[in-house]
Amino acid sequence: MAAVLDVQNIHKRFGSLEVLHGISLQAEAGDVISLIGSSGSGKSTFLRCINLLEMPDEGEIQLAGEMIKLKTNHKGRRTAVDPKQVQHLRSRVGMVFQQFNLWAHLNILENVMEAPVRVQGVDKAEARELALDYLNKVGIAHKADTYPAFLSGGQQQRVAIARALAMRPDAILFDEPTSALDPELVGEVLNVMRKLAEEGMTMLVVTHEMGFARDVSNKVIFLHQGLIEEQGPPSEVFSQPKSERLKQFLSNTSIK
Amino acid sequence: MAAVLDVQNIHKRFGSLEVLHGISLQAEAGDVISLIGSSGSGKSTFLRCINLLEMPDEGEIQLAGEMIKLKTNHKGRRTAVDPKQVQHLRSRVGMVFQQFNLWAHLNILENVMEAPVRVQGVDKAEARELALDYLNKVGIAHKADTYPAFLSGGQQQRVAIARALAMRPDAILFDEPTSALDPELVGEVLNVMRKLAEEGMTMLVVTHEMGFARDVSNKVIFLHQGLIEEQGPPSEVFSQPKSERLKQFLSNTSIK
Amino acid sequence: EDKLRIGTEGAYAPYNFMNDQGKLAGFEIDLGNELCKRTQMTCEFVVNEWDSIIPNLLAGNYDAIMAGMSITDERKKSITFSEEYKPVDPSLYAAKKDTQLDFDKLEGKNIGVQGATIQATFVQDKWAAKNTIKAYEKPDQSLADLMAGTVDAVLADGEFIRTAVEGSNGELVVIGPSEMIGGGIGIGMRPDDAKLHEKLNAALAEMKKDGSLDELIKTYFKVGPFYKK
Amino acid sequence: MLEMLPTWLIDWLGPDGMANLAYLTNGKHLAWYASVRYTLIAAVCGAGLAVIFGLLGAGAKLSKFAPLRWLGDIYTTMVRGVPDVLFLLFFPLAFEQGIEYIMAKMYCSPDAVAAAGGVACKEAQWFLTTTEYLVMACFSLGIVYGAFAANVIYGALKAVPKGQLEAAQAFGFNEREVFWRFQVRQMWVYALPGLSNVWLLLLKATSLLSLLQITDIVAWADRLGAPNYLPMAGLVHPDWRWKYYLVLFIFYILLTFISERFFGFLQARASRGMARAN
Amino acid sequence: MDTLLNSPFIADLVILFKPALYNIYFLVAAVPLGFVFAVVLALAKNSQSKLIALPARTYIYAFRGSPLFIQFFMFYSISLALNPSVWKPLGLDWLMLSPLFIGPFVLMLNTAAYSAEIFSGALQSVPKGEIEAARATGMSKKQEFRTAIWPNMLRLAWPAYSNEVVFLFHSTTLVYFTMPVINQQQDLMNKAGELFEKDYNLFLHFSAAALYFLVISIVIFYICNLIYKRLTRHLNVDVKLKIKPNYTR
Ligand SMILES: Nc1ncnc2c1ncn2[C@@H]1O[C@H](COP(=O)(O)OP(=O)(O)OP(=O)(O)O)[C@@H](O)[C@H]1O
Ligand SMILES: Nc1ncnc2c1ncn2[C@@H]1O[C@H](COP(=O)(O)OP(=O)(O)OP(=O)(O)O)[C@@H](O)[C@H]1O
Ligand SMILES: [Mg+2]
Ligand SMILES: [Mg+2]
Repeated sequence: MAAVLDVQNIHKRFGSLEVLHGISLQAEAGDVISLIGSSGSGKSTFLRCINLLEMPDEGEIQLAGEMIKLKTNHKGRRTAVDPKQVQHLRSRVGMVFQQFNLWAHLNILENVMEAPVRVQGVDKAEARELALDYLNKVGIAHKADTYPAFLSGGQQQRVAIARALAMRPDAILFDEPTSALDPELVGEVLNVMRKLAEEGMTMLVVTHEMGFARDVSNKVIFLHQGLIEEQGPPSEVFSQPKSERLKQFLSNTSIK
Repeated sequence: MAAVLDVQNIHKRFGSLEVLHGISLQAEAGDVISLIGSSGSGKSTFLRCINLLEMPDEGEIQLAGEMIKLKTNHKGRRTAVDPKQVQHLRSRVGMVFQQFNLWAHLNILENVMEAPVRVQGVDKAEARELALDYLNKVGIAHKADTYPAFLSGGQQQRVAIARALAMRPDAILFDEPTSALDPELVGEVLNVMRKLAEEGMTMLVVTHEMGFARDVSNKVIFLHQGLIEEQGPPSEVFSQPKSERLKQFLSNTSIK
Repeated sequence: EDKLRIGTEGAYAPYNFMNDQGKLAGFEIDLGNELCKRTQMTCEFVVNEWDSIIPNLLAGNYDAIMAGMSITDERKKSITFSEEYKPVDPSLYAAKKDTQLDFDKLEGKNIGVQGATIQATFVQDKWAAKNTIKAYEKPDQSLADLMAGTVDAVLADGEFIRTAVEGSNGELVVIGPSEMIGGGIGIGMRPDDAKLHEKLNAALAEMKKDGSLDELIKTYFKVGPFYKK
Repeated sequence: MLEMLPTWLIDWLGPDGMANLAYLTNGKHLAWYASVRYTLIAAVCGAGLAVIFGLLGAGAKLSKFAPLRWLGDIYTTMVRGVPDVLFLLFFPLAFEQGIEYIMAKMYCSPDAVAAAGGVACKEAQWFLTTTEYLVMACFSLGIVYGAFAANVIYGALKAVPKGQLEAAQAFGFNEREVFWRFQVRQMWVYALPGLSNVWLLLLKATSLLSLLQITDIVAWADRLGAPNYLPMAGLVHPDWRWKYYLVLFIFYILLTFISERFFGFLQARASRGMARAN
Repeated sequence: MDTLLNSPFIADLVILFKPALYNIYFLVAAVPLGFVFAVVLALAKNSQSKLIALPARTYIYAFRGSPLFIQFFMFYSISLALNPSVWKPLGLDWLMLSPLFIGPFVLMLNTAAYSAEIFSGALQSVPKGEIEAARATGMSKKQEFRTAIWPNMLRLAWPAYSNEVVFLFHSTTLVYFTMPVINQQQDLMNKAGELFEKDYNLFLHFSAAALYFLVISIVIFYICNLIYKRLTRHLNVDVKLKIKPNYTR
């Protein structure tokens, strides 16, 4: 079976600092992959490279069999050959941020409708119906008219998930979706994500919630200093860590 | 022996909130009194009432036998009968703040010289010599030309103590002199205070450093909700607390 | 011994202007100095914007106005005038060469004029109904706009126009009718200044009689008109 | 005068260059260059007064005495609703009229006033020269921009950390000393960015001096550029005003540039030691 | 009542009504284009490309660094100099030299520079996350601007921009200090000055003019505040504009 997402040998430098030293990853349809690692290990950067919010300095990205064409411009910077292709890739890959990043001036419903209408050209009435469906799914349809500032963090994050779903993406990337939340709100977001996983959504999740990583994902990747130090099914990674670093990392982290 | 400082029945209200419900305290020459109590119990307010940074609503303050005259003005506010007397009281009582409050526009030496020269009319050359002496005493004379912003918190607090000493006060009030400091800097300030205590300076110290309170002071006062709940020599207060509240307070505080 | 301060504009050649040395010069400057000599006063010229030249006389910033100011009934309401020192000279229109203007039925044209002058009042009455009147703070500006073509004609004192036309190297021409307006040019003074009034009138009469005024007029205006034939 | 130039320079300039140089150094141009002093005097004196009025205004706003506080509030608010130009024209005229009114009360008989048509009689009339106008312009600028400065200083006084003042109090300084030696002294660091803006504002307002009867750089530029058709009056030339205004345009941009540099330097000086160490 | 209506102050207010319309006209004619130009300038100033950023920076610096009074004089005399060779042949002279055109035109150029500075500051404080969220859904630059940048920029810039509009209104007084008066077209200051020169009653005429300025300023501010309320209705806080003098001409 072909991979939905196939990322090969991603390198990324910020100035003289090399943050990613060559990371590869394949996700097949329905995969739920957790990325774990200590702060600064490059998890966010890797995720942002996948949908090209950061341009990788080296490496290849292939989505549903389509290779994203990158070139090096005259200043030595990596850019897309065709910006349209990049936009298309992004519209096929959803993203959920740590800080939710809902558009503050649009109400919840508009937040979810905005991209389908503007990017995919979905008819407004249809987009509306779809948006309400997804809001329902994340359990927040009753707040459709509300502006983000009036919602709790957990509610906002659920809207952000609905916003990603509304594009009917091939995969969704999550960057620490619960770490900006008060502890009592974490559960509601994880539950939504768990449901998505069960429904077969392909997901890449950067997380510090080891419980979630163990229970929900079918693959765990441990990043250390910009390299994959260890990977495998959660049962192996969590119960029989091979590398010293992973052992140390796990000992500092309580698995709930 | 007459008390250096004799404070009787201090009451203080902020609007409708009564913060101090009548507190009395005598300090004889050489006394080192620690004020302890949980946050919001009124420790700072009491200290600030003593040198009239806050005007007590009731109560009397006597310094070296001189009674400070207060009156109630036509608006019902408490004010000094003679502002000069208040200024004189303040110049006789040193104060060291939690936030150091060194004068940012003066260098270290000028900070220490400012009040003796301007308030006490000490000759400049003499004040300078004196200031350097005290800076030496707190171990920071080599930084005399530096501005406060370029010193560490611990260094700043030591300068603040030198500044208070330079007035040759009858007593010094300390309001949590170490709580704005990084843990590794606390020691240097406590050492200076310990030395002062040994030399016989009369001191009133609001502190969360139970170790210091126990080892250095000869009297400990426990404030609770604007009242003295318990007081006595540190050996008694710390080892045989009588009131439930003090027991609870001490159990929450680690004595280093 | 007495001091006489005279307000003028410094921008109305050849009556009064700034020369290249940055000094005031012109017919009125010479005349003023001569009058002062004859009345044993010391003269001092003060440059003032035309707009506020009368208010500043009344406010006492100077004692007399010599700024090519025509004697009119309207002005007489607030200040008094000496006898005229320059005979009535019809006002003239200037236009760019090759301009066709039919002054019998002038319509839709732009006419430039200096604000608060007799010409401004005249033009307002005669042409405002069917034409546009542009009022300028300074007379120079009206000529600049005429040269640049934003106004079709400028109406001003005859000598001012003749000077400009002469100096313009054929760019400007005198056009249309001569307009007989105003009552000659006189020295403006505060109404309460009777003594000064008397002195200056006497000196002016003397100068008219001995021909020295005509001499001055000849120097600056060439074509006159003169007081003695 | 130009003959005194070294020959190599005369050769290098050539006849055309020399003619231009002669034109640019004639009396009228020299007067123009010299009139820059009015602009600078007005700016510097106006700014000085603005700071004084600013301190007074801010002091009034901070006053415990309510009427004084209202006065301060009205003063600082006035420039927000009414154009500064209106005030700039109003104050000199009002000042002149005020003085003449007082002098008329003292020196004029009622008859004399009636004879003078309601205005002050001759004895009371105040003769204004450029100097007086310049002084009044300075005061006008000072009052108007003092209102801006008062806002800035008021904010800056309140920005001084309370602890600094409490420490001074705790050491027995009296209220006046606390205010002047500590609050005002430390205020400058917080006020400088705002005052720099007020200065630039005021600097640009000096272009309005010609409206106050001062033959400043703008008035001279207008005269120099105006077309001249009378050989007796000097070089005959068409309308050249735009060139002269372009020079003024650049002149002010340069002044702004220099001012910004200067204030940057001041800010660095004033905040010496008050900057965060890290 | 009768005496009130006949009072000279009321008479002044009546006389000054039409001139006030000229000031309002100058403002209304300058603001919309100035706003659009300012947005363009602000975007250019923040552009990655030096070739675009530098001219914008220079423009903003020049117009903020020199007096509006000089700008009026300069543009009028430049336009005048261009008249024989350009405007006249094009048949545009009636427009290009009319104070009713040059006035708002220069005001527009000027306010564009000041507003651009405000907008460019606001652009820099647009929450980056919202922009990234837009980018992450595959929006193009244009859509990104529409969805994430524009609404935030407008809201952030609005308080300062409101002040700019009020002070721009005050600056309309300079138009007739620098340009010829055509027919009876006069603004408030010009008319008040003319009234003053007739009877020297400074307090009467100037305070009547000042009252107009004050009232219109307040109305402008009221309108701006209504817009601000709308721009911030999605925020969880109650906001209010404050008139405060900012960096103006
Ligand atoms: N835009 C940037 N410019 C420069 N350095 C950056 C940038 N973004 C990230 N870095 C650096 O790259 C390294 C990896 O950052 P990254 O955010 O990917 O870590 P992370 O694993 O997500 O950590 P965390 O768990 O704290 O989010 C860090 O050292 C960080 O400082
Ligand atoms: N200026 C003030 N106005 C109103 N309330 C005040 C003021 N200063 C202190 N309080 C209130 O008085 C109470 C006692 O405050 P105080 O600062 O004396 O407590 P504390 O014992 O020093 O606490 P901490 O250990 O946190 O410094 C608190 O409830 C505080 O909120
Ligand atoms: Mg991260
Ligand atoms: Mg405290």
